[in-house]
Formats: sequence, structure tokens, C-alpha cells
Amino acid sequence: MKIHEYQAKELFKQAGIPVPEGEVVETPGAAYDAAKRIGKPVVVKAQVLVGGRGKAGGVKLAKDPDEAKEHASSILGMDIKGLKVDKVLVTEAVDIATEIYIGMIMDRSCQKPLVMASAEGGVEIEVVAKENPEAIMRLHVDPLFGVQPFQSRGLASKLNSDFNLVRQIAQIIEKLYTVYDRADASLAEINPLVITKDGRVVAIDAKVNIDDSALYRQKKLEELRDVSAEDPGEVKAREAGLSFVKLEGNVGCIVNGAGLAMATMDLIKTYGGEPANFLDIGGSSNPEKVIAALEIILRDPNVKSIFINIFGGITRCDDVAKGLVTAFKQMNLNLPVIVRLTGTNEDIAREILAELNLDTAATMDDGVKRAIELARS
Amino acid sequence: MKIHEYQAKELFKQAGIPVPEGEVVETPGAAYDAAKRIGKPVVVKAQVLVGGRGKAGGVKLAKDPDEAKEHASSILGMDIKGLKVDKVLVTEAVDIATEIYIGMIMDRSCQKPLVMASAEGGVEIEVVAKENPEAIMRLHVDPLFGVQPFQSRGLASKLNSDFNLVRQIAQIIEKLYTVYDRADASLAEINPLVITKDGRVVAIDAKVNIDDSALYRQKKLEELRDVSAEDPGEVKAREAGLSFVKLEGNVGCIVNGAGLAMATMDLIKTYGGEPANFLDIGGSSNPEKVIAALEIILRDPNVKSIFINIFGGITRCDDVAKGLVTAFKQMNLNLPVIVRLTGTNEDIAREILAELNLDTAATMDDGVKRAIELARS
Amino acid sequence: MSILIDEKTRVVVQGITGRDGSFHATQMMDYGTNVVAGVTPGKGGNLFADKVPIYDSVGEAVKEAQANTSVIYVRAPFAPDAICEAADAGIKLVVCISEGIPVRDMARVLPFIRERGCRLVGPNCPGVISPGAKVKVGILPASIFADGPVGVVSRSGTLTYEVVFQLSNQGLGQSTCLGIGGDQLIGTNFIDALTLFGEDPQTKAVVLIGEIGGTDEEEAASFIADKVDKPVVAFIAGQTAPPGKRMGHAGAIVSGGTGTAKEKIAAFEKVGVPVAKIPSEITGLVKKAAPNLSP
Amino acid sequence: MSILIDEKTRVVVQGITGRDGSFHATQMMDYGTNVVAGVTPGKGGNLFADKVPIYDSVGEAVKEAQANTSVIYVRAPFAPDAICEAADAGIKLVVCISEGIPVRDMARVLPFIRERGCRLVGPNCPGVISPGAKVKVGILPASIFADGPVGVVSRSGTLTYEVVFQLSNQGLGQSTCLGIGGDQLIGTNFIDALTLFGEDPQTKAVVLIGEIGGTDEEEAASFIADKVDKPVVAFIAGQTAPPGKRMGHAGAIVSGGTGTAKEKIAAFEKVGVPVAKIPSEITGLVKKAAPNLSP
Repeated sequence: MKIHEYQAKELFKQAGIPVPEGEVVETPGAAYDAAKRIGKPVVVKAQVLVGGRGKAGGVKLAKDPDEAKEHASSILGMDIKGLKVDKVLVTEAVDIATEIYIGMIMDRSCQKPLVMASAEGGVEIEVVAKENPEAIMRLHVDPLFGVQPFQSRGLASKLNSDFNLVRQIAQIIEKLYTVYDRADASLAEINPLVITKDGRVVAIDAKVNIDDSALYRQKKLEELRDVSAEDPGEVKAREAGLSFVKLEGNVGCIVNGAGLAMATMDLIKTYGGEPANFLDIGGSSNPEKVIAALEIILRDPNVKSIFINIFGGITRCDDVAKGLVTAFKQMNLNLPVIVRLTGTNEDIAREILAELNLDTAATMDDGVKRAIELARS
Repeated sequence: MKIHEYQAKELFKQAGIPVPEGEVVETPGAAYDAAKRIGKPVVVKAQVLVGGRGKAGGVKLAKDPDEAKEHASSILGMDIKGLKVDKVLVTEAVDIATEIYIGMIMDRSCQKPLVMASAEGGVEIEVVAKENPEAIMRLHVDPLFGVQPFQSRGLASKLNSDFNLVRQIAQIIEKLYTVYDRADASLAEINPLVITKDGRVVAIDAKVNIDDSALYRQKKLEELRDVSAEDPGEVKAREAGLSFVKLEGNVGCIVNGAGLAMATMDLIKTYGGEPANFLDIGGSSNPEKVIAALEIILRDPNVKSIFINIFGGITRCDDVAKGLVTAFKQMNLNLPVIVRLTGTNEDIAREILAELNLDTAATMDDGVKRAIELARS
Repeated sequence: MSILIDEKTRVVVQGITGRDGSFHATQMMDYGTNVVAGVTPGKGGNLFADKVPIYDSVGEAVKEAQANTSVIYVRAPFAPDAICEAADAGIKLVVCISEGIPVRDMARVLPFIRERGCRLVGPNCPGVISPGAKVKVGILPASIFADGPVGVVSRSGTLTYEVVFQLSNQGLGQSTCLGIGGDQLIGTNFIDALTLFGEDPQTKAVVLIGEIGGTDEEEAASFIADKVDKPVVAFIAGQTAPPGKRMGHAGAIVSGGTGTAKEKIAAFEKVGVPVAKIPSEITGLVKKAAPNLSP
Repeated sequence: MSILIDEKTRVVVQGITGRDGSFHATQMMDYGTNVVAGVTPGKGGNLFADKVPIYDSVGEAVKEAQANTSVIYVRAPFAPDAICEAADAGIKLVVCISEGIPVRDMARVLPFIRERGCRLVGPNCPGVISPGAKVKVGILPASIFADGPVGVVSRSGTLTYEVVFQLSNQGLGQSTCLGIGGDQLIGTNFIDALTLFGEDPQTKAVVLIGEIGGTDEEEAASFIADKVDKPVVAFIAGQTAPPGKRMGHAGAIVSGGTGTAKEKIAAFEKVGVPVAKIPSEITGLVKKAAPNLSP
């Protein structure tokens, strides 16, 4: 789960990481008031759950409240990578001397948290990683012992040579790790962490993603979820217990199992089509899930055909077929649907499905080809 | 540092360990009011920082507020092992079905926290340990990973066979460990943990000692220190940065170093005397510390002579001697003092001390013998 | 022969009284697995299916029923503790089916169990099956498997069944099929599985089914180049997955520009491991890579 | 010969710019110790006493000055981190003088450093001195020591000096004298020291100075019975200490009825280790136990 910059900064503040003064507002008038209260030049920043807002014009410096209002009115309502901006953060502008990058993720290979730091902040860390990998310092953390002061000091001293700043940076690294650990974060990032001209160290951006699997025990963080800033299909899928990702193509697909769902998407592409989505309905034969899945796919006007690809294992094909029949009887579908059911009891399943007059396919390959064909026609 | 039962119960409550309702009061009238508010039979319990209050008559059951007042008036002001009772805890009496023991300490040999539990609660664990050692269940805890649910469940299931109670006990074990760990406790103990006749599990006593070395970061706990309930000499010694323990004998001693101080006490006993105290002034030659040490010892009317035993190592004997001279010049001592200084520059030291007309001794043995002699005369 | 499980496997089912646990305990037993015990704290003393003793703890299951392998069906919030309990009780192989365990928990659990000499398969995996020994530990549908020379290792569930179904239909039975799980942190990775298949005399060829996310496939490719003599055929799912989006599995995500299918396919091709473009090519590639296997 | 430290010892002083650190760094160098570096974060780049380079981290001291032994004089709140830093930098022997480290910290530090193959002496100890090699690491007063055949190991500071003073005066020099520290959790215990003295050819007899608290002496007594061939003489301080009271040292406390001097003395006597009743008896007992040592 992603949270907004202003929400992540609140977590930082609670942990003692210095952040510039700021307020999140939803109208240009409120931006004016906020800038006035702050009483200094401010930055107006779009709050969207996607990267690249700077390039999209979603971050602007304002020297006074009037300009803040002006910028807010241009940014609010803006569309950034398909997401509408309905909140901006009005925040004190700081005099930047240096920019640093600090980020934490789980290193899957080492199976330990990894702190990454770079003296080149403010740029995308992926770009640094590709073009100048040795510019990134790495520290693996024992997940039980945490970041030790000697480690954060060691890392910080590679980012700066002034010991007063090293001490501040080291403390921020330790505190960011605390945020990362306590929030069950999958990512905690300050980019950039800024050294100001007057010798302070301040986090002027903040990014925290939460491990979805941990939300059951991170109730307070889950409350931060901004459903309006997410894809509506993904929101609906989550509520229905499905796994869904919207794509740009026209062949919708409903599959049981994540690996098979990915392979189905890939196959659509291989045979010259474009998948409209990833959708895993899991191992159940429950008609409710099928209905929810169809409804989610039908929201997308691009979709021209739907391929249902089920491998019946423990859940037998005949049970799945019965579920499909129930679901389809309740739906009024105007789109062509191709069903492929393979595995345990697939013959019985085909008989059951016959009553629906659906297109069926014997193999994934056949089903995919037919779905592409139908999407084109 | 020891804290009172009612303070430890407050820590328990914060951690979610069930404790009976109770109030700490300082007058019989307040005990009456507390018992009335509780509205059930209560137990009136002396709050003293020493064990054995039950045997001393410091814990009494009262069926109504009048009886609570009566008991409070008999317990308040009572002397328990040299400590005056000035607070009682008035607490709801519970119907006890079973009593359990749970305690946590640091196992010095394994260098890990150790949870001890016994189905025989309410008795001294030392007695159980000696007479029926296999009745004590032991669980070593990884200090970083903490008590895991399967471990607490495993331990609890050896204490009871009803799974509903096992679950409650297991949670209390986990919570007590949290108290132990977060408070930097050297001991966290519930004795007894009671299973009530109506199937609840309640901590009816609570003992938490804090690691003195950790008090620098346990400011809130240090505020719980009840100086009035401690030996005044020990309070003064702590303030002066000295290590002091009052004993029952008549030969006072001031020594540099804990091991040497213990050996000096032992030597006094060996030669037929009785040490009045343990007192370690540490490695410094600072006259202030000597003055504080003498003042602490002089509070004790039993003391008849004082033996100052210093081994000069890095701190040279001549420096120590100068410190003694400064200290003695400021004090008005009516007691015989024997000084023994050995080590680096001991000859110069002896010359310096000559001006004080003090008894000096060449060895620990001689000094101790002389001090005993003077204490007798 | 097989890897990880065989006739000596004595299974304790953690969460045997739950919906999934009881269903799959029965399925495992029907297939031939020696399920010797179940564990559900608080339900100790009862019997499952009138014959399998239920205990309150894994410790008892090990002591009383000589269980040596555990399979876990408990819900995610309780699964990390279940894994630790099994390892602490001396179980040497734990198969964790449970899905949705927080990454933070697994980072703590893995060192704990490794210190105790315990191997974990999963979590969020379908388990392990050895058709020759008629033993399965997990949720794989037994009917599609056949005894034979192909080792299968995969991060996926149904995609694996799809591939196995084709293999079996084409006469290519399996020595052992192992689902290592779709999470970011897992107990057994491709290299571990390849090592075991390398040592297993029954296994003559290996099918490796990877997917986007992480670098386990890249590391496996290097390992194959250095240490594996048997033919390996690979398939990678998620070539069309957009970056930054989790594709069902917690571990199936391209983030920070790493973990793409393209890189993984390139890594295998670089060391001469044939990579199937689509699942239906896998069987043909296995027959080509190990012609002597053809029935 | 000696144990733990010798001519090859290259010392880094952690906290070299502090009051105690700078004083004792000078004392160590005056005695002959090869102090190759100091560490005080933020003071790197300066020189101590015009010759010893100061670094910001132990890592640099190891890399730039080939330090292999560390001695720590920083205040208790910072000492656990200093110990971990030294171990993580590859230092194999850390002597921690700092007093007052919380027990909870040491319980976390000890596994961390052991994983890294590092030995800790202390904390809250006077350190180690090997008079024959003219090396000391710690705060022991060099002038009272003499080269010779007696190994001394003790939980105490000045009591050790008292005993060493008598030994030296009676012609019984020391191979190495080692203060293991007065805390509850320490890095090197009596058994470790006895093992090292057992292997050291210079050491012909050992004086062991214990005190109340814990069971380290009891465990040492069993160890001596099983594994130590050289004569050992013991002394235990705190026979008159009341239970439940901390006698200066954090570890010197009789609690829960264990750790009494009586039990410790009995444990030694049971295995034939002579126990001095008073400190001045020690020298005589050593001469009696190892008559060939008499000068």
C-alpha cells in the first residue's frame, strides 16, 4: 500500500526526523492561507501515489501566498499518469546546499533489510544504480538487532565529511529504520534528504510503502489509505479478495493462480494481442468471485473479449464450471467470452458449460488465439 | 532499584496484565474510602521494599471498609525488617482457585533472559528451587527475538491443563517479558499469579527490580524511586557516587574497589570483629568522596572505629594521602581511624599522613586487627 | 528416489482442525502420505479422521508420533510462530502453505529456523510431491502427477499444474515437484532445489518455472552454469507485467528496475539453458534437451 | 609467553580523546604497549601525543594502522556500540574498561560479537597485562607487576593489585594477569581464562580471585577438576556480604540463595583447589601448591 508524501512525513515527524513545516490543502484558497501561515517561500506539491510528478509540473516554488494560490489552482485537478490530483502539500522551501538519498527495502537475496544511501540525492535511485552503481552505499541490517549507531555513523560519514552533519544524518538513518521496521514498510525513502545552507539536515520528500500482508496489524496505517487516489478497479478487486492489475490492452482475462495469470497475459501478447488486465481469482469456485471479476473487467471500456482460463486441481473443473454457470446466469454480458477449463474432471465441466452456449477452448493457446480474434472483430 | 508493588502493578496494567482493582493510601481514613469505592472485600497490603511482609503481619484481609480502616491503622507505621510502612495498597480480594509462580531474571551462565514458572505459586521460589527443583519450569529467551507464542504456550500448558487458562497464562508470560525487557528489569515476578474460581487469571502480587545501570535511560522509572523507603545511608551514598551497604557491626570501613572492600569486611570477621558496612569509594583521590564516606559511616551509632584501606595503583598513594589530609582537616572526628595505604608511592604517603596523627598500618591484616581492638575499647 | 520427501516422511499437519488443514490432510493421506499427527493448540487428545492423533504442540507430535516433517495450514498471523515451533521441536523439513505472511516476520523467522538446522519450503507455496514414493506434503492435485525422471521446481501453483499436466500427458513423469512459493522471502530457493535435484539419481532433467521479481532466477542461472550437469529447461512468467505492480504473488513485482522477465530470460539463455516462450513449448524443450527421456 | 596479548598486540584505544582514554593510552605506551591508533568519532585526522593517529572509526584503525586489539574507555551508554563496532571491524580481542553497561545491552552485544569471532574481556574490568612482553591493555598499575610463572585471573580490580603486589614482593612474577570484570554478563569467564593459562607454557600456576554472585566459580571448579593440570589457588571475596545487596560490582550479589561465598569455597575445596581464607595467605598457598616456583 502506498501512502502520500504528507502522510509519510507525519510518520517521519513522529519518529523525530526533521521535515519542513507544511500543510496539506484541497483548494487554492487554503493554499494561500497555508503559505501565509508559513510566512516564507513555499513549495506546492501534488499529492499523488505515483512517481514523476515533478516532470509533470506537479511541484512548484512560490515566493508568496498569491503565487502559492496560483500554483495550487494549476496543480489541483491535474492528471498525473492517469491519477487526478485532489490534494497539494504547501511546504516551507529550504535553501538547499546538498542533496542526499536514503532508502530502505528488503534485500530478497540476503533476506535482510538493506539501507541504501547515495551522496547524489534528488535523482532517481534506479538511474544511479544503473549508471553509477558504486555511488550507492549499502548496509545490511540484522532485522532483530536493528541499525547500530556505529553502522549509521559509518554510512553517514561516507555521505559527508563534516562531523556535525554526519551525526545528524546518522540519527536520521536510525530513525528512518525505526519507521521502516515499525510500519512494516516495504520501502522507506527520503529523496532528497537535504543539507541546508545553514547546516540543518531536513527530509524534503518522503515515501513509505506498506507491506500489504502486514496491514492486518497496521490498522492505523491502513486508515491512511486514499481510495480516491487508486485505480477504482483495483480498489474493487481488493474488496472482493481478488488480485487485479489494470493494463492497456483489449483482451480481458480471468485466471486462477498468479503464475498462470501472468503466463496467460504473456501468451496474449505472444499471439499478437494485448492483455487488458491481470486478474487472479484464487483457488475458489465461488460464483461471487467470478461475478466480481467480470464486473471489474467490464468497467474498462477498452475490453473487447474475455478469456477465462482455469486449471482445475484440488478445486475440480466441474465445481468451477458450476460456479461459472451460476455467475453467468446472473450477469448480462455483451462481450464474447471464451472459457478454457483443464484438469480434474474437465470433461464433466465441458458438459456443464454447454448449457451457457459459451465458446470453450481445449488449451490455453487455443483460448488465447480465439480471444484475440474476437477482440479484433 | 526496587519499586513498590503498587508501582509494579501499574507497569503490569499498562502492559495489559490483569491486576485486581486497588488504591494506594497513606491514612486509615483513605483506606476506608478506598475499600468503600471498591465495594468488595479487600486486602490491605503494606508497601515496603523488602520481602516477608506477610509473615510480619503486613498483609490483611478486610471484609468491609471498617475492617480495612482498622487493618490500615495497624499496618501503617509498622516496622518491617527495619523499614517503616507509610503506604498501604487497598486492593480487591479475589477468590483463589490456584496459585502460580512466574518470574524473569537474567541467567548469568547462559547470558540470556530466563523465564521461570511453577505451578506452586505463593511460596518463595528460592524454597521451591532448593526443595523441589523439578517443580520449576525454565525457558531461556533469545534477547532479540523475545518470548515467542509457541514458547509461552508450551510453558503455560505445563502449569494448567485447561486451554482457555493456558491461553491467558501464555499471554501474561509474553506481556511480563515485555515489561521485563522494556523496563530494563533485573527481576520481574508475579507471585502468585492467581486463577480465580470464576476462571480468570490475575496477578495479585507484583515485583519489578530495575537494573541500576539502566536508570540513565529509564527516567520515568527512576521517578518511582521511594527514597523514604530506603536506608538513608544508601541514599546519601548514591548521591555522592559511592557504593555503600549498611551492616550490623561496629567496625566501619572505607576501601577503594569493590573486591578489596568485600575482602576487608571478610577480614574483619575473620579476626573476630564485625564490619559495620561495605563502602567502596572507587578510584578517585577526591577529598569530597572521603568526606561523604566518613559522614555516611558516622550516621551509624554502632560504629566504634573506622578502617581506611587503600591500595594505590594508578591513583598513587601520595595523592590519596593528600586527599585524606584535606578531608580530615574539614571533619571533626571523635572516632579512632586507622589508615592503611599500600602501593605506588606508599612511603611518601605515610609521611604526608604523619601530620594528621592518625594510626597507620602497613598491611590490611594489621589495620583490621587494630581497628577491631579500637572498636572494643 | 526423490528429493526432500520419501517413504520415511512422517508428516505432522499444523492446523489440522482448520478448513484447509483438514481437507488437505485427508487428500495427503488418500494419496499415501504417512500423516502421523496433527497439531492444533487446545485440541490435543482428539483424533483426526478417527486415526491421526492431535496434539497441542509440535513438540508432542515429534516425541509421541516421531513426526519429522511438518506442513502448515494456519492463517498468516499465526504461521510465523508455527514455523518457529516446528523448527524448535526438531522438525527438519517444514512446508508452509500459508499465504500473506508479512515480510518483516519472515526476515526474523528464517535465521531462527536455520540456526536449528531446519529447512523451510515456502511460505505461500503448493508444497512438494514425489509421485514415485506416493508422498505429497501440501496442496498439489495428486491426480495430474506421474512417476518419472523430471524434477520440477516453481514459484507458482496452477502454472506448475498446467506444465505438469502437459509433462504427464506426454509421458514425462516427475521425480519430485516442488513449489518454492511466491513470496519475497522464502526458505528454499531455486539454487537449493537444483542442488537437491543434482544429487538425486532419479532426476534426469529439471524444469524451472520462474517469474518476475527478485534475482533468484539470475542466481540460479549462474549456479547452473557452474554446478549443474543435468539438463535444465526454464520458463519465466510475467513478461508483460508493468513495473511497480504486484502481480498476485507478493514476490512478483518489478521494482527499482530489477526483476524483469527479460533479464531473467537473458540470464538463462546466456548460460545455455533453453527458455520456453510459452508454457506449451516446455515439454518439447525437455525432450530435446534430454532426448533419452522420451518414452 | 603470555595469554591474550603479547608483542604482536597492536592496540586501538576507543575513546582516546576522553579523560580516562588519554591518560591510560599514555600509561600503556609508557609501559611498552604498541598503541597504533585511537578512535573518537569526529576527531579523525588528528594525532594523539603527537604520534598516534586518531580515526573516526575502528574500521579505519584496522585498515590504516593494522590494529588487532581494542581497549574501550567510552562512557557506558556508548560502550555497547563501541564493542560491536570493534567486533564488526574485525578486531579479535576487545577489552572493555567501561563500567555501568546495562545488562540488557550486554545480552544483545555478546551474541553479536561471538558471531564475528571476537573475544571480549570485561566490561567493567581493569584489563590485561603481560609483564614479560611489557604489554598492558587496560588500567592496571604496571609498577606492581613482575614477569614470572603465575597466571592471575580475577573479577576484581584493587583486590587483584593487592594480591599481585604480594606475589611480586615474594618473588612470584606473573605470566599474564587478567581482570575479567565485575558485571553479571562478561565476555571472558574463569573457564576461558583457565583454558588459555592451561595452554600457555610460561604459566606454571594460576591464582583465581572470585567473589560472590553467579556460579562462574562453581563452573570453574568443575572445569579445573576435569581439564586443568596446573596448580590453582583460589580466593573468594564477600563471605560476609548480606543476601540481596549489590556489593559495588553489578555482579557481586547473592540473590535467590545462589552465589554465596560459602558455596564457591566448598566447590573449590571439593575438587582439591586450595582456597585462601584471607588475601595474605594466597602467596603461601601458591608456593605450597607449586613448590618448584619458589625463587
